[in-house]
Amino acid sequence: MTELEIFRLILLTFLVVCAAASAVSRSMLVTVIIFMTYGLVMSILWVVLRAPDLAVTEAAVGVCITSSLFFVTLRRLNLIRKRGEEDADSEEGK
Amino acid sequence: MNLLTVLGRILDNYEECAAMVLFAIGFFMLILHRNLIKKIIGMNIMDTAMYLFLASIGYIEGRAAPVLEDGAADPALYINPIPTGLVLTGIVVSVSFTAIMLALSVRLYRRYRTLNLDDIYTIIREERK
Amino acid sequence: MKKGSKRPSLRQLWQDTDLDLSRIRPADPGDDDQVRWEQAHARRLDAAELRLFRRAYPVLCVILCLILSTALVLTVAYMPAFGREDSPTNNEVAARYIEGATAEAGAVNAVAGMIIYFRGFDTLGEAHVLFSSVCAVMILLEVEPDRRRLRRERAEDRLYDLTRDSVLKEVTRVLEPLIFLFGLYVIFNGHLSSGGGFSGGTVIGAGLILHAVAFGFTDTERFFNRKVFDVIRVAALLFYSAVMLYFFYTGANDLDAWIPRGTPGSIFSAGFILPVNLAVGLEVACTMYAMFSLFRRGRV
Amino acid sequence: MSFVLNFPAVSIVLSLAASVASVAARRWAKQISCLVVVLGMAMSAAVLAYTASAGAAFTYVMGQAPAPWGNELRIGILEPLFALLFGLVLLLCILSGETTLSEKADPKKRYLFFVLCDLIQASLFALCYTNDLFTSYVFIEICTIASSGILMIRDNGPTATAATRYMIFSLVGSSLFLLGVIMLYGVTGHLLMEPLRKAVASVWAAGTYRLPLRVIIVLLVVGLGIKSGLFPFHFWMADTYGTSLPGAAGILSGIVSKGYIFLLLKLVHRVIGPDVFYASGAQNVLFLFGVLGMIVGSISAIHTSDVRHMIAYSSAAQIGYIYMGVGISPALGTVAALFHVLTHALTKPALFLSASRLADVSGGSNDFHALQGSAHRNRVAGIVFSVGSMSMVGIPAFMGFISKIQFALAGAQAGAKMLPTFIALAVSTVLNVLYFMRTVIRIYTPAPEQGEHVVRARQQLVFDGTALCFIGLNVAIGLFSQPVIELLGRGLALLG
Repeated sequence: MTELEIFRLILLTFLVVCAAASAVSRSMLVTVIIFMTYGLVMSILWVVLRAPDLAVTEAAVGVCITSSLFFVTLRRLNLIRKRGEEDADSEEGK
Repeated sequence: MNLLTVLGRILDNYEECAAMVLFAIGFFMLILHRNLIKKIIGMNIMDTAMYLFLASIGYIEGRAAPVLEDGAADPALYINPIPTGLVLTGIVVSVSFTAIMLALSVRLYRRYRTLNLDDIYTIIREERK
Repeated sequence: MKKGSKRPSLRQLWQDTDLDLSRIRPADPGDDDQVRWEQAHARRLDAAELRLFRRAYPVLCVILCLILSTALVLTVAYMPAFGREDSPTNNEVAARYIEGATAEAGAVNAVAGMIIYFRGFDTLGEAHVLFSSVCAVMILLEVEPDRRRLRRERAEDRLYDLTRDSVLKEVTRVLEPLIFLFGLYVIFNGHLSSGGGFSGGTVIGAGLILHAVAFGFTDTERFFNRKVFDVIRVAALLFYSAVMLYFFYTGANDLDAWIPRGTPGSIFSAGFILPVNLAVGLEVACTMYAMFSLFRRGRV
Repeated sequence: MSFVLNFPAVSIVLSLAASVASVAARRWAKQISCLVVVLGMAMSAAVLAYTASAGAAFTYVMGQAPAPWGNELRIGILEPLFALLFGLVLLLCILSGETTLSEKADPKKRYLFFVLCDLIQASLFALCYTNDLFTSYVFIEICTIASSGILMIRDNGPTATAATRYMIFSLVGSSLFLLGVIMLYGVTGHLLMEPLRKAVASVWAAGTYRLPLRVIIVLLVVGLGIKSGLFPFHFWMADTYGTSLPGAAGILSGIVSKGYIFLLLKLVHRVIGPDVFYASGAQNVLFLFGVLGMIVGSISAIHTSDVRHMIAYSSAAQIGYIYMGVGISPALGTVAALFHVLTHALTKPALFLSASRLADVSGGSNDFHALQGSAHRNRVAGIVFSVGSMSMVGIPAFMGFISKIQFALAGAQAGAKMLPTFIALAVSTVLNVLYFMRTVIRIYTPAPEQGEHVVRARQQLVFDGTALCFIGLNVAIGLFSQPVIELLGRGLALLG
């Protein structure tokens, strides 16, 4: 087994753990953050698999764009709140 | 089917098998979770698992990424470029689907104040009566 | 309806607590809707048929998924082994994509040559997937801004501008040029090194989103508004379609296509790959930002 | 190469470009859509005339590189025929569904409906013509997104929920399909259909990857089956068709699901090969699920009291017929299935559209009892509904009758499947009679208190015109079915 293979195995394990964790985690915010991590690990894996094109795309799409869409959605659903902002933003959900 | 040979084959193909386990987890989330956001994350995991599977099909140990340096166009030096191109398409498709599903969940939440699909079906059934 | 009192543990595991019904605030008090909603909520708890269904459903799903994953892993185990040179995918098709990358498409990056030159129809479809998804998101989320809403948005923006994290602003100021530069580099070097329209476009889109988050939408609207968005995506996609139609027509009819291949390796080479990458990159960047904007405030 | 053969590629790119251009020229979106559909139909008709007279299939290289490298279109007889059919039904649905669209959708977003219709047209044409597996995946996704978009344009809660369900089912379907495509690529190393078929035949003969190949067949069939509403996966249909705008329901049930079915037939005949497919045992599963779908769909249709849900469940039953035909045999059974695709595509949109007209004059309620006497209030819609129902039931002189005859003929030569086919046809026909004729009698029974609900629907003239088209085609093909069946048979022979 080469070093590369061991590295790949570690990354794969990490991916599976991330996926399982995001499946069982109970808070939405934590789920989305775990999913971000998953995307990041995936983009490292793309580099290891000799696909740098995909690494750039996955890093930009999986980590930036998809997660920011998730965060905006959670914000609109009032699942993330700013500190001290208890019941503002009520017209958002209307 | 000898169990040992099957295990050996699984170990041979550990990358693809890991991708299939990820696929199953994503599928699990997509159809089991009643919460829409979790469903969407499951869908994303399922999609990336498929892309991982596709990329590992084209991977060849010890070869370089298909960027031809110094014009050396010898196919024996580089990995297969097809999976990369296909995955690129797939990533764009899955981000589109994610956006639409998230937009749908925003709309559903505005209307029903919950993201649990069972609850939404119950409310609809109640309203119909 | 707090969790953990009487439900089976399996279900607990697979249900979230965040979206528990008890946490959801009702709409405006005194609303007709709210009364109806609360009645529905009360009745919902004792819908017996549904309770049975809900209890059976996870079990069924677990069984189904276990079967599925076992079947898939077994199947995959019987597929060609990982990382070998003798796998069926390593055939004449892949070989020609690499050999022909510089000779036919003129691109040093074989992936760019493959997706734009050899398999251009797929990629044309891919660009339209994004287009159709932004249309669908518009259907769902777009709201027509009336004057009141606009005023409120402006006021909020100004307020945010005062209270927003100065660290975020300063970091953005430093990072933003780098992000845009990197995005442009990825687009313009799509035929020379890894990257291309889709990758670079998403990077630029992420940069636009960062700008909007740090400086507010009012600031972003100075250079990117609905009109710019429409012009860019329509022009980019129409240009792309026209180029591809020309390719298809000349290719299928054995006509000589005018493709300025240039010297492989220089920036102006590889025929139409560079302009197509540019068009796709612009479209992707706009679309990514537009999605964020639609989610955030209901318009581009 | 004849100039006519450029038409498929041109019509696909043209409708993609039209959808983009409609965003710039919003006010003209509807006109652009109609124009592009008409152009697409004309081009398909020209191509059909050319290939039918030449009696051969042609390949069209999309780009500069030939077969195993570049994308390709393949133009036989069935491909332009189905493109023509899809264009026709799309045009009629756009024209006739426009009234409800302008009533029930946000006026600022109405142009998006036409944009998405253009995209649906482009993707269906591409699904018809393409000779490449991955291209078909990309266009399946465009089709899914566009069809969920035209669902969601009606802004209310049940529709959004139905769209969510539709999206989830579609996602599962296309994921399974993509997984099948990837596995097929991994086993054979090809994505174009002709090299794939050779590779699949040699792999099957060598016996090396039999298990993956079986799984691939299952994945492809299940993936497309979910998307087209095969029996155990038909749960999304009732809500989706029942709550959307009638035009959208017509488009979805009439042509979008048919596009997937046509793709599946192409996969069976051109990628996997009928010999391998019918040796793998998959056809028996299709037959079983088809028969079950016929029965279960009809029983659900009897149980519901909402007329649009009833038509939607009847769709599930009709899809069951089609899959049963595919399961019977690769030649006769598939021709019957293809004919039934025609029947269903021309009948179901008419039923949805006329049912919504009938509901309009009954106080907007889809409920069965509210519809009483509605045929007297809107005569054309009543006639269309009755004709559609009679065609679905299988009364002679209509298309449905011919399809049932074809199924019976195919079943008679199918050996062990003969008895189940006959029983299924008989039971399903009886059930069809039960729920369709019940509705027809109901809408013609005079309502006790008349006059209150009588609302003259707007744009009745357009609806009358499209209704006449639907009925005319139904009766014409029903009476002169022999040339059509012959054409389908010739096309099927060219498909492989």
